[in-house]
Amino acid sequence: MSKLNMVQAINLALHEEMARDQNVVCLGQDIGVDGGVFRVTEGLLAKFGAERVLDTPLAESGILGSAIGMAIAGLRPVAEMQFSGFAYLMLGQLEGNAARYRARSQGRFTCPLVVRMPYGGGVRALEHHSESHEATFAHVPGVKVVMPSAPGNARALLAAAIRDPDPVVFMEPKRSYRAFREEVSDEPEVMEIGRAQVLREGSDLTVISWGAMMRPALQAVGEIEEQRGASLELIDLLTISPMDGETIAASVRKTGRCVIVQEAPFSLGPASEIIATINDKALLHLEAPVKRITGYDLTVPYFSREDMYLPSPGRVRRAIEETLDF
Amino acid sequence: MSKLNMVQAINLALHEEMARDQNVVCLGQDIGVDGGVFRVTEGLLAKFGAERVLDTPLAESGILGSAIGMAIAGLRPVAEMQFSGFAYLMLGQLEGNAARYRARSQGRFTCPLVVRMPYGGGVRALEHHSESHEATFAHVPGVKVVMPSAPGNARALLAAAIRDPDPVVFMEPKRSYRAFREEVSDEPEVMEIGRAQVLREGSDLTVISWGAMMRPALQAVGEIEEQRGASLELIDLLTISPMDGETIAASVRKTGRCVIVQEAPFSLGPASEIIATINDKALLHLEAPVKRITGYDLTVPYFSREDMYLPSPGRVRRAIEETLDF
Amino acid sequence: MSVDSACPAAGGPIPPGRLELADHTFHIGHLQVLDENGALIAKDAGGAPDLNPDQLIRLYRGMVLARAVDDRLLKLQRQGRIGTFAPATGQEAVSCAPVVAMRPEDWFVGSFRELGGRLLRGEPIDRSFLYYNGHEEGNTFDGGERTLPVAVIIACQMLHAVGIAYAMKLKGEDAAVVCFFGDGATSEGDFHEAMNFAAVWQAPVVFVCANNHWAISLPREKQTRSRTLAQKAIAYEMPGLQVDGNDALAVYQAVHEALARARAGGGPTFIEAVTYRLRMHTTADDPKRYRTEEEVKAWERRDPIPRLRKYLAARGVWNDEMQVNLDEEIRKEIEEAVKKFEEAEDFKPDAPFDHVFGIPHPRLEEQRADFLANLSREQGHE
Amino acid sequence: MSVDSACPAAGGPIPPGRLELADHTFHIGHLQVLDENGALIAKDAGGAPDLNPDQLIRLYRGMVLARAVDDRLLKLQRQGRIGTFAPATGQEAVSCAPVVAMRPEDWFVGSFRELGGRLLRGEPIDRSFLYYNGHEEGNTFDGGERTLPVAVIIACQMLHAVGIAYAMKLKGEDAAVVCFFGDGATSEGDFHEAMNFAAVWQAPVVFVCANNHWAISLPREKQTRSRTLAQKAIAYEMPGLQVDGNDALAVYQAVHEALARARAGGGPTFIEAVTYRLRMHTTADDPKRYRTEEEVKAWERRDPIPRLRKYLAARGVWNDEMQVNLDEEIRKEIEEAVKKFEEAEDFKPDAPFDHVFGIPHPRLEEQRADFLANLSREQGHE
Ligand SMILES: Cc1ncc(C[n+]2csc(CCOP(=O)(O)OP(=O)(O)O)c2C)c(N)n1
Ligand SMILES: Cc1ncc(C[n+]2csc(CCOP(=O)(O)OP(=O)(O)O)c2C)c(N)n1
Ligand SMILES: [Mg+2]
Ligand SMILES: [Mg+2]
Repeated sequence: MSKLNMVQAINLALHEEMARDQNVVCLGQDIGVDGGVFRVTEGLLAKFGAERVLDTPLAESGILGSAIGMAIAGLRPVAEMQFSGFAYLMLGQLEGNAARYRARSQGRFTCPLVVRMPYGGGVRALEHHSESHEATFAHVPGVKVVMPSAPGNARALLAAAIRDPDPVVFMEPKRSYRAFREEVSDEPEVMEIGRAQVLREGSDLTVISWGAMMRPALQAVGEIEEQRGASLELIDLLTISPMDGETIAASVRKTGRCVIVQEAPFSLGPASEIIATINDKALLHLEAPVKRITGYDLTVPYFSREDMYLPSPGRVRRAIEETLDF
Repeated sequence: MSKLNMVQAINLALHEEMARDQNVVCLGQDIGVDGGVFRVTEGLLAKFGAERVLDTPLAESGILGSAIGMAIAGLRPVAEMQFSGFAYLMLGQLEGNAARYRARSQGRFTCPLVVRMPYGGGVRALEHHSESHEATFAHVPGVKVVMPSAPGNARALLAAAIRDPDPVVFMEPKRSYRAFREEVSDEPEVMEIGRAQVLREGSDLTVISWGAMMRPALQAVGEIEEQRGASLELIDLLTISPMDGETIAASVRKTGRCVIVQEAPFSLGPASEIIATINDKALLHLEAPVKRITGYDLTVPYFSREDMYLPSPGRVRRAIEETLDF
Repeated sequence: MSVDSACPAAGGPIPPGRLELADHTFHIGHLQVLDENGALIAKDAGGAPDLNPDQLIRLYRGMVLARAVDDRLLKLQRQGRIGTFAPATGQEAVSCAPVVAMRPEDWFVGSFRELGGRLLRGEPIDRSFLYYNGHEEGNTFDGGERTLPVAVIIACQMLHAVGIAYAMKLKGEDAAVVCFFGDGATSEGDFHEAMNFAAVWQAPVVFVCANNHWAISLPREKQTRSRTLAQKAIAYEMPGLQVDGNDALAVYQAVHEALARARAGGGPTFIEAVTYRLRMHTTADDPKRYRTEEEVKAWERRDPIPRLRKYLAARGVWNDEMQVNLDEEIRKEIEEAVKKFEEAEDFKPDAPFDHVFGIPHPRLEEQRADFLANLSREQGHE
Repeated sequence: MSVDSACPAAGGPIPPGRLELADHTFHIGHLQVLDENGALIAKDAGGAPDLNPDQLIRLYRGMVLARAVDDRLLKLQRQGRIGTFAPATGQEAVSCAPVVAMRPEDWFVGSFRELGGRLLRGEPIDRSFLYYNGHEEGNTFDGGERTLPVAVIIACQMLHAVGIAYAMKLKGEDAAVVCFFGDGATSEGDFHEAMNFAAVWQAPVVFVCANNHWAISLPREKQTRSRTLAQKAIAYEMPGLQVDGNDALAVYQAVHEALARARAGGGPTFIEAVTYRLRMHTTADDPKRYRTEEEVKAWERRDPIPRLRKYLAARGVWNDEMQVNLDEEIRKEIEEAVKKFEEAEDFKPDAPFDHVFGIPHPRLEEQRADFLANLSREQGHE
């Protein structure tokens, strides 16, 4: 066991998977000599060589499009988008091809590949460096979207993503990259994609979040439990698509109340889908409207104003209180 | 008054707007000499000349990106994507720039432009010619998404989109292009963007749809009213973003029951946002779960199987019945 | 074989000053083996490719079959028995000759106008009918493990070709990739990114650009200002040349040599094959709206099929009787394919649910159940 | 002025055969006016540009100011008083000289490493500090109606430049566009689409590519296999040349002539300005990880600022006293800007809601109300 932050944990998974399977290759901008702008790919070049760790030209569609070809030909490419804000440039290849080769060829050609990308705000970055657009990827049939929240699940889910037979968008909360450490096993670990995790059990209200928002959610849950002794259930969604509707519904059927914390813009984000799922599967158990705390329908403001855009523990706490008191 | 189909009505709006404002220019693939692959831009080249009606090279990002420049410099470009399935190739420019110049420059530089695109299935087309991905655009803050359903509103909403000070994605249901005709006024008409329309008033259940799905919705509503004398309210959403939450909520507060008909895939589509909006504003009035009839989380199958993918009047009818009987 | 003279300087009017420096010069080669009557030209410059009669006949047969299937598909489409389809009449040399130059272990990465090449790679005719009738089932075939399905998004497949080529190189396989696309594709960003990646990686890929002069209604001259498409290779320091795309032997020779170079570690090559689409863009298109009958007529005279036939006849490996037999053989083959296609078994209605992910997930299975329930209800209704 | 010799043949090993045809040749011009010591070279080939002392001093002052602001921003960043910032030390000639060649009615379409040019276009220093401190307020300035804000998405702005240029042409305005980007940008699809559209439309745009040898950690040679970036213009039949990007007069002259041609209807020009980024990519970057001290040292000797200063001194329009005065003047100007920046008024917290759409909509207004309610609660809390 060692205590790792998320950057180290992801780096560990990459090392482990590249050592385990020689078909795993990494490609992206500055991932080699530089070790990635966040140092996530540090050491891979030295260990596995320039043929398997490719510093590519500056072209996002080129990166994903060529990764698709590699995957078709039997490799297991792990492509990096330097920031998720630039991932729109490869969406044509993702939606048009990675997501479709299996359907198009009835399973003869498949795209087992991973697109890693740091996402989200809170690090005082330039424009296009702070978005949370998981819903865009998650609305593409044939693509899985995974968002870890902590070093341990990041490592285990990345391993699962690399082994998965289909394209996985793996969104790393850059704000949590070095925010905290966790004990991580010395043995390779793999978690199941498509399953949410109940982090704390409770009976009065369900809080659902994912990625970087798990931290303010956790903080608010802690404060409320302490202040009012309420029993809160906390769910880490982990996979945005395909979504684990059963875990969500089972919890809300039990608690009757729910608050969702999402960094993405308000409209058409995963929170909307969660609410729709609750409507489908647990409406009659609801004792209050589900409350969603989200970003606004704004371009993420420059960093001088981003704190007021991002859901804060205070906003989450007030939402929980209002929903408990409803 | 003349009876026009949707292709003619859109063509009329383009003629009217280009005549009204010399800053309006059209650009896209095959929109000039050929009049567009659906003949929507027929006659524009002859009338307004090759400087204002541009047959561009085959490059979607190029089309939208240069349209952004034109808009910044005072033109009012109307760009065509030949099919919405290729619109992913310009999403980088749409999200990264068209949607953001206003925010980035605090209003100094703006992008008053329209991106027209035929969308949707039901015409036995090749791959990438049958998608309904309005949610992808609608999740981008700063972009408006408009989806007409009939010749009259197509003409009036396109005029509004061209006059709008911001980027508007205008998605034309190709399946309805020539499906029926409507009386259209001889005078230019403009409708307000951002407002849903109550097409029929009713008290027992609200049916919400948009674009091509208005036809099966209308048919099902007619059948149910006839068969069981139920009083159904029918809403044509028209604008997907920004969504008219008030009209939706007011209707559901009245009827207590709701069925949504959407062509897009099940997860994270506009239906999810509508349900979330009902949860926010009308939950206590609900007498049954909202039911969504949608495409599935599949790549739209090739046309031999697309009929079973697309919501049919039968599926809508059964959903209405189940919700009435709940 | 003929060579273009060096192109003169480019660009608009230049004011006096030092900007004449911007006025680069360059030179692009052009390969032609047969003249328009099928006679060998410039024998001194290399003569005919090293193809034996069997190979020549395989190539010729492939082109004749492609043309006949095109004819038949057009009829089927007009009868409403298949959906939209993109005829390739006139372009048979571009799609078939490369396949004769390829080995089975090479990858065929096509666009949507290379049915001839696909058939020559072994795709059964009836499966191609299935494809045009809206069935994913028509998109692959046994033996087609290295023949990718039709790619509709213009230029997207070029990047897949580069990735596959890189994988071949990494795995040390003695295999290369041939990638097809049109003149219109050269305008897309993916064209550029693929060309650049291929050159940087020295990937074993041969790019075959079928310059058929039109991208739907946009003529080649409006697609790009460059006088040749081949010169675009200069941007990537990639070898590039023009070939007469209606000269099957020229196409063969260029692809053959480019494949040899690719396999030898010499990297990619860009081949602009100058040809012409004699029919409509697709069955939904009306070419009369944008081009003249005369233009089409002029290109009909350069038809690649009679041209190759004359060469074969002159070489003594083909005669009229063989042609009669071939036509009959192909007629039968196509009739059988139509029959097989029309008698095709019932297709699994929920197959799309089988091919979203390799690992089932409850969310999709719920939807499948809903789909099947609806299906049985609607079938009960009727 | 010097001219590269014609480039020899390109590509990997070529097997014997006719593929040597693919082995195109081309020639790219290279413009240099001052040698590394600031002396005029090749006087016979055109001599110095036609700039009067005021213009020369404006250019020189702009470059010195740019360098000084760079220094100051770096300090502010290290003190945590601004956010991430991309220094441009060493590239002042590329960003400033074009502005001297431009007229106010021309459009400046930059990327993110042309602060020098922006300041010369009239952006107040304190507003640039605001930008780097995370305020949209720093993105525009009065008088900057034709200076677009920083573009972060690599190459995206090239298409905006083309669209603006087309609009100028359509409206019959006597104005052109200068568009900046880096060597890395040449790999993006948008580069390609913009170059092609510009050439097809013969749009009045001048592309200035600052080839500073690095795209973060990727060296120019791995970005693309082409020996020059200028040769990429050949793909679009666009005039293109290399200039010494650390020679302000060469940059000026090339842009000046290209602008004249653009305004005269002669279409676009591609200028590869060869320069070097002497500092880190951004303040978040550590260049020691990927490049040597020696390389940096070698380029320090080619610093564009002393080079121009020597030329000015030799021409008798500059002396040490003027330099002392200038340094002091600039020091003060920057101090005042820092003060103004730090005393900047309170910014409207909900301004982002004002700039989503030009027409208000209830959905956004509900969110604004929620935002303001939260704001007052959180402020009450503290
Ligand atoms: C990205 C994209 N945009 C638009 C289309 C619609 N479209 C289909 S074929 C075609 C023209 C293609 O021209 P070219 O590349 O020359 O190939 P050709 O049709 O001549 O074989 C267009 C615009 C498409 N399939 N993909
Ligand atoms: C589309 C896109 N991908 C990635 C990035 C991240 N990024 C910022 S600058 C940069 C390198 C740019 O290199 P170059 O074009 O040579 O300009 P320079 O930084 O040298 O001025 C990268 C990869 C980006 N801003 N945009
Ligand atoms: Mg073509
Ligand atoms: Mg650079």
